[in-house]
Order: sequence, then structure tokens, then C-alpha cells
Amino acid sequence: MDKREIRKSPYDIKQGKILDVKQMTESEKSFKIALQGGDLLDHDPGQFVMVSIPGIGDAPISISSSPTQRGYFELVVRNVGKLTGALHKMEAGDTVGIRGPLGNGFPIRLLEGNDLMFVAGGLGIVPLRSLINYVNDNRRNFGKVSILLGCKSPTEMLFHEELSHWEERLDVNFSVTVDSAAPDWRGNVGMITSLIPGVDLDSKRTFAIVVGPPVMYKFVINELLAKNIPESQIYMSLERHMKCGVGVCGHCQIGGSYCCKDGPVFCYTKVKNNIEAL
Amino acid sequence: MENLVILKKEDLNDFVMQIARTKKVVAPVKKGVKSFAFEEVTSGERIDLDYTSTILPPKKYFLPQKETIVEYDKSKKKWTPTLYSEEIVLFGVHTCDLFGIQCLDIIFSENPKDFNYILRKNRILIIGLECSNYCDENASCALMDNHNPNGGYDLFFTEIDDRFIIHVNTYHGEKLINKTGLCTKADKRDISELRLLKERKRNVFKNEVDIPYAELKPLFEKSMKSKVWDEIGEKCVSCGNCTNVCPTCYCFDIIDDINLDLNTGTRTRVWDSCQNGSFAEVAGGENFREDRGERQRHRLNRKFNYPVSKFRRYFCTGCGRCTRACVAGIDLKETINSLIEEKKGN
Amino acid sequence: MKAKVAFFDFACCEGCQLQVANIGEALLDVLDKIDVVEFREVMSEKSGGDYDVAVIEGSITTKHAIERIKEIRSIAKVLITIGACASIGGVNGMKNNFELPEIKKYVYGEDEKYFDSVPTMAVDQVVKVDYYVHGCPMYVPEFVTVLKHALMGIPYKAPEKSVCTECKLNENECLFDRGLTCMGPVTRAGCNSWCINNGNICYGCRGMLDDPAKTGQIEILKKHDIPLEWVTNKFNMYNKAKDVKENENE
Amino acid sequence: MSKNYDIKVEYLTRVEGHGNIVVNVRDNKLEKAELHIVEAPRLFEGMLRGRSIFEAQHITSRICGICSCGHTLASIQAAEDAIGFTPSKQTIELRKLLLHYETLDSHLLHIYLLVAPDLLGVKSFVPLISTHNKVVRRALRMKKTCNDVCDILVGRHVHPISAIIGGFTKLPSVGEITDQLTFLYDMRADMDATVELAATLKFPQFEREMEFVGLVSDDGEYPFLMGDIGSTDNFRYPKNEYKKVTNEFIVPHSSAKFAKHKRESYMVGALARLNLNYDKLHPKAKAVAEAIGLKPMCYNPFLNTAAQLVECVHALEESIRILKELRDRGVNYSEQIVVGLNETNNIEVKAGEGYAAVEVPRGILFHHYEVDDKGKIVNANCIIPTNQNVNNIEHDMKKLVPEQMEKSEEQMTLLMEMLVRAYDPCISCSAHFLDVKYINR
Ligand SMILES: Cc1cc2nc3c(=O)[nH]c(=O)nc-3n(C[C@H](O)[C@H](O)[C@H](O)COP(=O)(O)OP(=O)(O)OC[C@H]3O[C@@H](n4cnc5c(N)ncnc54)[C@H](O)[C@@H]3O)c2cc1C
Ligand code: SF4
Ligand code: SF4
Ligand code: SF4
Repeated sequence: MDKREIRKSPYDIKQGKILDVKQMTESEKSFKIALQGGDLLDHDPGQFVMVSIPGIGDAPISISSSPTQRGYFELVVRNVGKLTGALHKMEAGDTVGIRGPLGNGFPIRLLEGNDLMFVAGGLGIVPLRSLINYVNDNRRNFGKVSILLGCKSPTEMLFHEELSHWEERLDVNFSVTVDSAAPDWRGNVGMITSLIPGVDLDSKRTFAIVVGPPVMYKFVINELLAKNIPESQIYMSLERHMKCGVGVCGHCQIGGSYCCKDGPVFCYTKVKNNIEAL
Repeated sequence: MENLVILKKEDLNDFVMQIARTKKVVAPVKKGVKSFAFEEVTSGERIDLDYTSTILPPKKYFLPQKETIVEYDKSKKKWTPTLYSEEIVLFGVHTCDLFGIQCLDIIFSENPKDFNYILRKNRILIIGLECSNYCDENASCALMDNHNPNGGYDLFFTEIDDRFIIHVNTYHGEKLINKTGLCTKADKRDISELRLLKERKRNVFKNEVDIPYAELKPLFEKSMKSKVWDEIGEKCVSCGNCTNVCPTCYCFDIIDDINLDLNTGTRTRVWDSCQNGSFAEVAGGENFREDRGERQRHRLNRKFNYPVSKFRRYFCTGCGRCTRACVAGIDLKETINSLIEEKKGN
Repeated sequence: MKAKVAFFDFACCEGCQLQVANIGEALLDVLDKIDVVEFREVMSEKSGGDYDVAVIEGSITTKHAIERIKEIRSIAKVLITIGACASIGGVNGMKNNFELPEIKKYVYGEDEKYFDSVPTMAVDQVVKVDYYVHGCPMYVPEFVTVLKHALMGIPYKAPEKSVCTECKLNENECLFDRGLTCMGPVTRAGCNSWCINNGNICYGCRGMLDDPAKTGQIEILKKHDIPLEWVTNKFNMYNKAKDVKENENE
Repeated sequence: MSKNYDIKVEYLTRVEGHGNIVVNVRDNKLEKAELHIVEAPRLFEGMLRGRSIFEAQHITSRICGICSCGHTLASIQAAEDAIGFTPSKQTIELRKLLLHYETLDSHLLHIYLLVAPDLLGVKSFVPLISTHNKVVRRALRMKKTCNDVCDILVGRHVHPISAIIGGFTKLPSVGEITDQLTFLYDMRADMDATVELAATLKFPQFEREMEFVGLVSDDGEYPFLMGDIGSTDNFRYPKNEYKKVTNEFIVPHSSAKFAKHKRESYMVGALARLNLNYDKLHPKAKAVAEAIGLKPMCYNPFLNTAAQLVECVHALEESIRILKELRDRGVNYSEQIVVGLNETNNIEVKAGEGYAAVEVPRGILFHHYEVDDKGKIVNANCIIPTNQNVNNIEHDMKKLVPEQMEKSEEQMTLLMEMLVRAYDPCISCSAHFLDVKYINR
């Protein structure tokens, strides 16, 4: 067997230095990461990276910061197992491997000039935040913006500061609901679907962008269709098991499509007849 | 014909020995009572050219069961994409398997290009072998139109009486032939016998399933909700044999191995199977193909439906391995027939 | 700081410990990473209960053993079972095929009553187990992998696949095709189909798959004309201990 | 000055399995010298009943991981005897080879990892890693080689896979024979170094005239696999009369089943074999014996370890001889068998009784089965070498303690431990041992 180095490999890994770690909720931490040598990650909102820890493996994690955020990018990670657990033990100054950005990301050019409605359930806010912040930073290019957020309980809510910032902004219509809460919660209680009928929108020029747990999509989309939003204006980001991240290994296949390469962002028209999608 | 040469059968041993002196030669050899496998040989002695398709297809040389893709050093915070490869002469590949290799070529040449695959492949010289008869009743190579070669080789051997007629398809193949110095030019008689053999093959190989080639994809498209999948799901034990032995299955997992120093190690790519229960499971517990029937449906759609949309070709070679390897007796031809029956019933 | 590792044995053949010695010179690399503080078979040193990782071999077959394993668990931060005896009960479980007093009497005659013996149990039927190394004997590469996982503090799960998967990857001719009953289809992979590679059948020493697809398995037997009892009989060779209900032996 | 000892070694270390030593001396008078076996009973013979005879070797191999090849071979021998199967010549040769590998492996483990620390005055091999790094590396290397050749021959050393009733399910290829030979040739240098090291070791002085029991045969071969049961007291029995030798009995003062022949006790193992068959040793082994001054009759049980060393050389050289012959003759691959549990009735089975007497590392091992016409085991009995030795060990203690009364209690304890270890007892094997200590005592 001869051994050689490969200069251009889809499995090449860049060094990412952790600048800061913040505990967000009981099981989620956020990480600020900068690529070595100040290299730009150069991602689109909705893309993800594969985070590597040598000896443990890698895992797909959405980039939660907007590309307008310079100098570093942010990841929010829930501790569920091997890699995520090990990542949670890391501190500022440690190095992780970064592969990516991967995936297609949200269709920004298509969204420009239109009204946007963001629907996020649970951790879905993580990839969506990247786009929301991008839109807010380029607010002029977009029409009306509404953000609907659903969570299990107030304690599981991420990005508290930003949420209250969105709430205060006049150019953003923000509402939030939780499945259940302690008596001191003053906001909505109920499923995220219950927020949709109340939104005042012009269905012809509204694009809905939905990200959340798998069970959420069907119900949310039904509500969106009930509001007459055209199928071709509904986008969503799907989650599947991923290993290679470049459309080969087969884990993330949804019918004939690869979630990692053809997605993770899909237009509803593309997947509505795919019985494996929703 | 310029590119046809002759090797006497009695010289095969010499031929292999000569090549084996400088390169690793792999060829079909007998395993157990009625099975075969590609293994390294140093002479013609162990080679069995009258073989039914090997347990594993030659993909194991192109996409090894476990291969290093990255080496890392934790303390240096360094990852290095790495390739281990060797020169191989792959001898005696049936036409179905030639097609299988071509399918893999397509997959790994897509963007982003997989250089682990491409560079390894470039070091493998492929010698094909004509089938004059079916391996066994499990094959459906005529249905898939793979009983005749469609390229994908450097040299191609056709056995006729006391000799091989060799089609020289590439410069690499030609160099190999010249180096051995054992071959002579084919003459008119050889060419006409070759033609005769092809004639004869037409009578031997007949579409094994009652459906035209072009109708296969529509059949699978229409069968997404078929009951046949439930029936198969009941039988399947998810051992993954069908995918492991399939020449066009290439799903893999990526795993980190660490050395005992707990510092250096390798990231490896290992064969995985979409038939494994947790193949499509994500954190949070959602499993997108929890049901065995769904997994089998997915496997066959990856042969007869999805790749046709993408690459305009079926990804089944008709080799029959999945049927042969299934401990539970799930039979590909039977499955297709059941789907046809069901559609007729509607 | 090196992790302090202690080895303990219960009812077993001590073959798995021997497998550790069989690692050869690489063992010194392992010893470089850990402090073995107790290993009765090869060491006279005793740790006096100061250790991080307890490696357990053997099944629980006496009341005394139940107490001892509970004590070990209460000290050990991490508990690893090695081998079939500790991980699933193993061959010791075969005694559960018989009435206990009867089998004791067969072996020891009238002195049977002096024996402290309870139905055989795997370690996890008494205390919580963090890592399993399956097999009879354990497969050394798996042991090394598990040890590394334990030292790095990350979980390890044995493959969910059946031995058939590995058997096929090793290009063995299937033994069912030769008229024999092999436990491969229902047995948890991870041994690299050790026995079949060497021409024998799989005896199921790594225990049953979590989800063995019952109807499919019966289909296999039908296809090969094999009576179910042949298989259950073989299965009982390693897996009988798991029939013992929780707390039955307390 | 009156001397008192109150020695109680719980969970004796560096032996296979669990045993306790109890020695009491009051006012110079020995009151008690006992070896208690506290291994959890595993009831193997009981479990075997009703199972297919074709599973016997798989199950009995699990009696002991250290001598699993020995149990396998004894089990196969008894089983084949019971069902009336005669193995081929090639099979027998390969079985002898396997037994040599086991002897080599087990003796080396014992010499290096279990006994050497005593003789070098440390508690285990671990401190030796820094003080005698080369020795430890050599030990591990040799151990690994034994393991590797065994892997090639039968799949693995602990619980061999391919050795079964009828022969082997996998026969070594030409390349595999060469590989084994290469491994063994490479081992010779390490073996020489081992012998050199052993020559420098001091064993305790002690003698007790006793009876030695082991296999004897009329051919020129140092018998391991086949032969009659013989004794240095000039008795000889065919193997089906093994009970005439073992005469298992229970004594009131102890809890273990004891064995005795005509004298109060007897010894089995390397020293017994050497005393019985010295002349048949491989010339190289004999030369080593001479060099370290070991020759029959040797009555010092501590020198069992030295006898093991001699047998290591013998086993290594004999293995090489067998492999070379096999290579030159060529393996007959048509003898490779596929049996499973004999579902396909590849091997004919008749009802009957069968016996085995095989020299495993620790001494002579008996297996005895009764099988019905379906090939199901009706009765099973296994008598393990350590079983036979415990009685002898206690008699050694009884003579040794009074002779060494000048020793401190600590020294005496160590001496007792060393004595027991010299026998290389394999307590995990001891399916027969009784232990009443934990209850009602
Ligand atoms: C496109 C995409 C974006 C994601 N973004 C985020 C994010 O921003 N923050 C976040 O916390 N999580 C995110 N995830 C989920 C995250 O990838 C998994 O939680 C992570 O891979 C689990 O790895 P582990 O080693 O910790 O778990 P393991 O110990 O390997 O397994 C724990 C569980 O996670 C599942 N799992 C394992 N590997 C994967 C995988 N590659 N993909 C999905 N599930 C897997 C297993 O099936 C199992 O149920 C994202 C997943 C995808 C596909
Ligand atoms: S699906 Fe079956 S017949 Fe088709 S190529 Fe794969 S293994 Fe061969
Ligand atoms: S031999 Fe056993 S393990 Fe191998 S495929 Fe057949 S049933 Fe499975
Ligand atoms: S093949 Fe079966 S019996 Fe053999 S080691 Fe593997 S699981 Fe155990």
C-alpha cells in the first residue's frame, strides 16, 4: 500500500478556534468560532458545517450567525451524544475541526423584495436566526417581516436578548408561543400553528420559511396553505442523519434527493409528492 | 480487427505469473463448495474462470470496506486527507460487474470529486470476461442489458475453445499485453468465431422478467405505496447482506479511530447499509425509515428509480447477488414480478 | 492523571482476562495510559478500593457475588463488563435450564446443600453497566476500542447489526446453504464473524440483537427446513441467564 | 521458643481461579495446612446433560480459558470414543500441534507472569516493566506468538474454533503453515534467553517422596495426547479405568474433593510427566534439563516450574517438526469438515461411553461421556489436574511447614503461596470443588 496526501478532498478539515462558549439553556451551548488565520467561512444563511473532534467524529451543525457577522461565526449545540457531549466539554481557546460550509442555504435572491414570514419551532430558530439576522442587516431589501416562534417552555427559549430586540423593533412583527409555562409567563400558550391565522399578510408576495422538528411541518404547512400562500413560496429546512455532507453517503436521502446537498432547504413544491419528506 | 489478440489457454498461467511479478493480481477463486470470491493470486492455478458471481463484487477494491480518508494528530491540531492505494490488476470481471464499476465511477466523480476513489481507481487495471451462459437462475442481466460488455475495461477476454480472444480497449491494456509477449494477432477465423458466440448468446440470454426495460422506472414510481413492501418487510431481518454484496451500493459511514496514544488516529470510511435500523435516525429519536419495508423500498428505488432521473441509467446490474445473499429468501425477480402483478390487478 | 483500573472476576473461565494478556507488547502501550491497580490473576497488589474503572468478568451466581458486585459498583465511576458471562450471562446460564437443587445434586451429590448458588445472572441484572465488551471470549479489538471510549469519556455501543453482516463482508459461504443452523442472523455483530471465518457456526455468544425481526427469522428457518427448537436450544447456550427476572435472586 | 503461625491468604493471587490458604501452627505444632477452593460452582457436568455431543467441546472449553485447548481436545477425544469415530492421521497430528501450542502458551504465562515475580521478589510483573523491561517485553512477545500461531491454526487460542469432533473445520493453507513456522523460528532466540534467565533463578529447597501420575505410552513419543495412565509406582491402566487412579473422596477437614491412588496423594503436571517420560524428551529439551540439573526422579514440587521450562523447549521443537512434516507432505484439504451440530448427519453416531486422558499443561485431564443413540449427552464427568493435586499440595504443606519453622509469618506465607503457585493450580477449572466455608462454618 502506498500512502499519499490528497490536496483537494471533500473531507478536508479546517481549524476552528473557539473564541467563546455560552450556556444558553440547560442542554444548549453557543460557540463563537473563528477559522484559523482569519479565513472567512463565507457561508449563506441556512448552510451548515461539519464539526469535528479528532477521535470522536463529526456532526452537522447549522450556522446560526449571519454572514454579515464578520470575524467569527456562531453555532448552537444541544448535547445529545458523543460528539455534542464532547463539544460541550470544550472551552474558549480549544480547537475544533470545521468542514464546510455545506448545503444549499436559503434562496436569498428569491426572497429579496418580498414579504417574509419566519416560522420556527424549538431548535429550528438556530438556522433561521442566520437568515433573520441577515434580513435585519439588509432590511431595505425586504418587505414586511414577521417572526413566529414556538417552544416547549420559556426555559428552553434561545437567544433571549435578540428575541426582545426583535420584539422591540418596529420593522419586525414578532410573536412567540410556548406549549406550557409557569404562571408567571405572560405570553401565548399553545401550538405554533395557533399563531399563523392571526398574521396579517399579503399571500401573493409572502414567502414563508419554516424550520422545526419533523412533526411540525405538516401542520404548519396546512395553516400556510389555508392562508393562500402559494406552494412555491413555502420553504423549509429539513434535518436528516448526515455523514459525508456532500451527497454521497446515503444517510440523509429523502427519496432521490440528498438533504445535505440538494438541501437542507427545500421548496414545498419539490417535496410535497415525496412520501419520505414530511 | 486491429485491437483483437489471442492468448492460448495453456499460456494463461504464464500470463498471470508474469503480471503478478510486478503487480497485485486479483481474480475469482473458489470459496467453500459453490461460492467464489476475488482474491489475490500469484499464478493461474487457483483462478476459476467458470465462476458464478463472487460473494462480494469487485467494488471492494475501488471502495474498500474500511478506508482511511483523513489522518489526524490531536496535539498538533492537524488533519491530513490521506489516500492509501496500490496497483492492482483485476482479472476476470463479468460484464455485470463492469457495469457496476461504471456506476460507482459516476457517483464518485460528481462534484465535489472524491479523490480517494478517483486516484485509487486510476491504479486499477480491469480485465473483463465474457459470459457465455447465466451464472444461475438468480441473475437478471438480460433484463438490465448487462450480459454484453458496454466498455469499462482495459482488456476483455472471451473464452473460445483452447484460447482467449482479447479485446484491447486501452493503451494501458495494450502495454500489459505487449509486456507479457504471449499474445498473437487475431485472424479471420477468430473473428468469425467471436461473432458466432455473440449470436449464440442471443439465444441463451432472454429477458428474465416480463417487463420491458423502459417500463421499470414507471413501475417503481407507481409502486411507492405498494403492499409488496409490507410483505418484504415482514421477511427482512435487516442483515444488510443485500446492500453489502450489491456492486452499485455505496452507502458509507464515517468513523474516527484513535490510536492507543489517545492522540493520533485516522478517520475512516466504512461500508454502511440503508437496511440498518438506525441508518436514518436523528437526534431526538425521529427515524425516517423505521419500517423494514420502507427500507427495502428505498433500496430498490435507488436501483430502479432515483438514479434514472439523475443519471439516465438503472443502478441494478442484474448480477443477482442480493437474491443469492438474502438469508430470508427475498428474491429480486420475484419482487419485481409481484409489483407487476399488483399493477395488473389494479 | 492516569485512570486507575481494577479487574475483578466472578464465575467464569478467566479467558477474557487472558485475552488481555494476549494483546502482547501493545499491552505496554495500554499500561502507559492506565494504572492497573488490581488484577488478581496476575498481580498481588491490592488497591483497597481506590479506582476509577472496574472491569468485570464473569456472571453472578452466588448471593455473595451479588453483594460483592454491588460494592464494586458503589465505588467504580465506570463499570465495564467483559465477555459473555458478565455481559449476558454466558454459558453459566445453561444451569438455569435445570432446577437448581437438582443440578447441584447431580454434580455434588448429597453435599449439594452446602452450596451458595443462585440462578445465573449477567452483571446488568444486578447493577448498572456503562460499557459492554461482548463475546466468549471477548474480541480483543473491541475491548481496546471500549477501553479507549471509556478513557475519553464517550459512549460506546456495540453494532446493532447481525453477525451475518460481518460474515458476508468476510465472504464466507453461508452455512445455511450447507444445511447447518447458524446463529448469525440473530446474533449481535462485533466479532468480525470470528467462528464462521474459521469454518464453524456462530453459537450466539455475543447475545441477541436488540431487534431481531422475529417473523423474518422464522421465515429463514422455514426456508431451510429447520425446526425452531434447534435454534432455541442453541440460543439457550449463552442467553439463558436473561430469563431471570429482576430481583428474583435478592 | 515456641512458634505460632496463623496464616490465612484470602483470594490467592496469580493463580487461575479463587483459592484460600489456611495454615495454623500452635506451639510448634502444625494444626492445620489446607488449601480451600472458593471458586463459584459452575456445574458444568450438570449443564451438559441433554445437549448434543457435538456441543460438548464448545461448552467444556469454557470450563477454563487458560487450558481451553486442552479441554477441547479431551472433550473431542472422549466424544469420538463414545460415538465410535476414528480420527485421521492428519487430524491427530494437528491436534498434537495444538496441544503443544497450549503447553507452550500456558507454561510461559506461568513462568513469566505468575512465578517470576516471586523469584525476583516483587508482587507482580507490573514493577518489572521498569526494572526488567526487556524481560517483560520478551514475555509478552512470546505470549503473543503463541497466541498468533494458535489463531492461525484454530481461529483463536481462548476457546478454539475449528477443532471439533471429526477433525478441523478449517485447515491451514500453505502460506499459513509457513507463517506459523516463521513465528516459531523467530521464537527460538527468545526461548534461549528464557532458558538462560531460568538458570539464574533460585528455587526453594524441599523434597518429599511422592507418586507421580501421567500418560505413558510404548512408542517413542513424549505423550501428551494419547497413551495409558501410568504412575512412577509402576501402575498402568487404560484410560477407561481412570477412576482407579483418581478415587475421588471427601475428607472431613476440608471441603474439596480429593484424589488419591495407592499412596496418601499423588502429583500430576509437568514434573510428573518429566519424571515418567524423561527419555522421550526432544534432545534440545533434554539438554536444557541437564543444564539446569533437572533429572528423574525429582521430588521437589517447586521445580515443577523448571520442568515446565523444559517442556516449553520440547513443545517448541516438536511443533516445528510437525509443521515441517505437514509442509513437506502437503495438507489433505479434502479432510476439512463442515459439521455444525451434525444436523446433516455428516458423522455417524451410536450410543456409547467414551473416555479421554490428555496431558494438559497442569497435568492429566479426564473427560468421560455417556451418549444416547441420538447423540445426546446422558452423563458427563470431568476430572481436572488441579483437583488431583490439591491433596498433594496439602501433604507438601504438612511436611514443609515444620521444616521451615525459623521463618517469620510473612516469609512462611510467601513460601506457602509459592508452593501453591508452583503447581500452577487452575482453580477456575475445578468444576468439582466444594466450598462450605461461606455457609455454616
Ligand atoms: C443539517 C443539520 C443541522 C443541524 N444543526 C444542529 C444545530 O445547529 N445544533 C444542534 O445541536 N444540532 C444540530 N443538528 C443535529 C446534530 O447534527 C446531531 O445532534 C448530532 O449529529 C449528534 O451527534 P452526536 O455525536 O452527539 O450523537 P450520537 O452520540 O452519535 O447519537 C445521538 C443521536 O443523534 C443521532 N445522530 C447521530 N449522528 C447524527 C447526524 N449526523 N445527523 C443527525 N442525527 C445524528 C443519532 O441517531 C442518535 O439518535 C443538525 C443536524 C443536521 C442534519
Ligand atoms: S440490486 Fe441485486 S441484482 Fe441488482 S446489482 Fe444489486 S445485488 Fe445485483
Ligand atoms: S454463515 Fe451464519 S453468519 Fe454467515 S451469513 Fe450464514 S447465517 Fe449469517
Ligand atoms: S461468530 Fe458467533 S459464536 Fe463466534 S465469536 Fe462471533 S458471536 Fe460468538
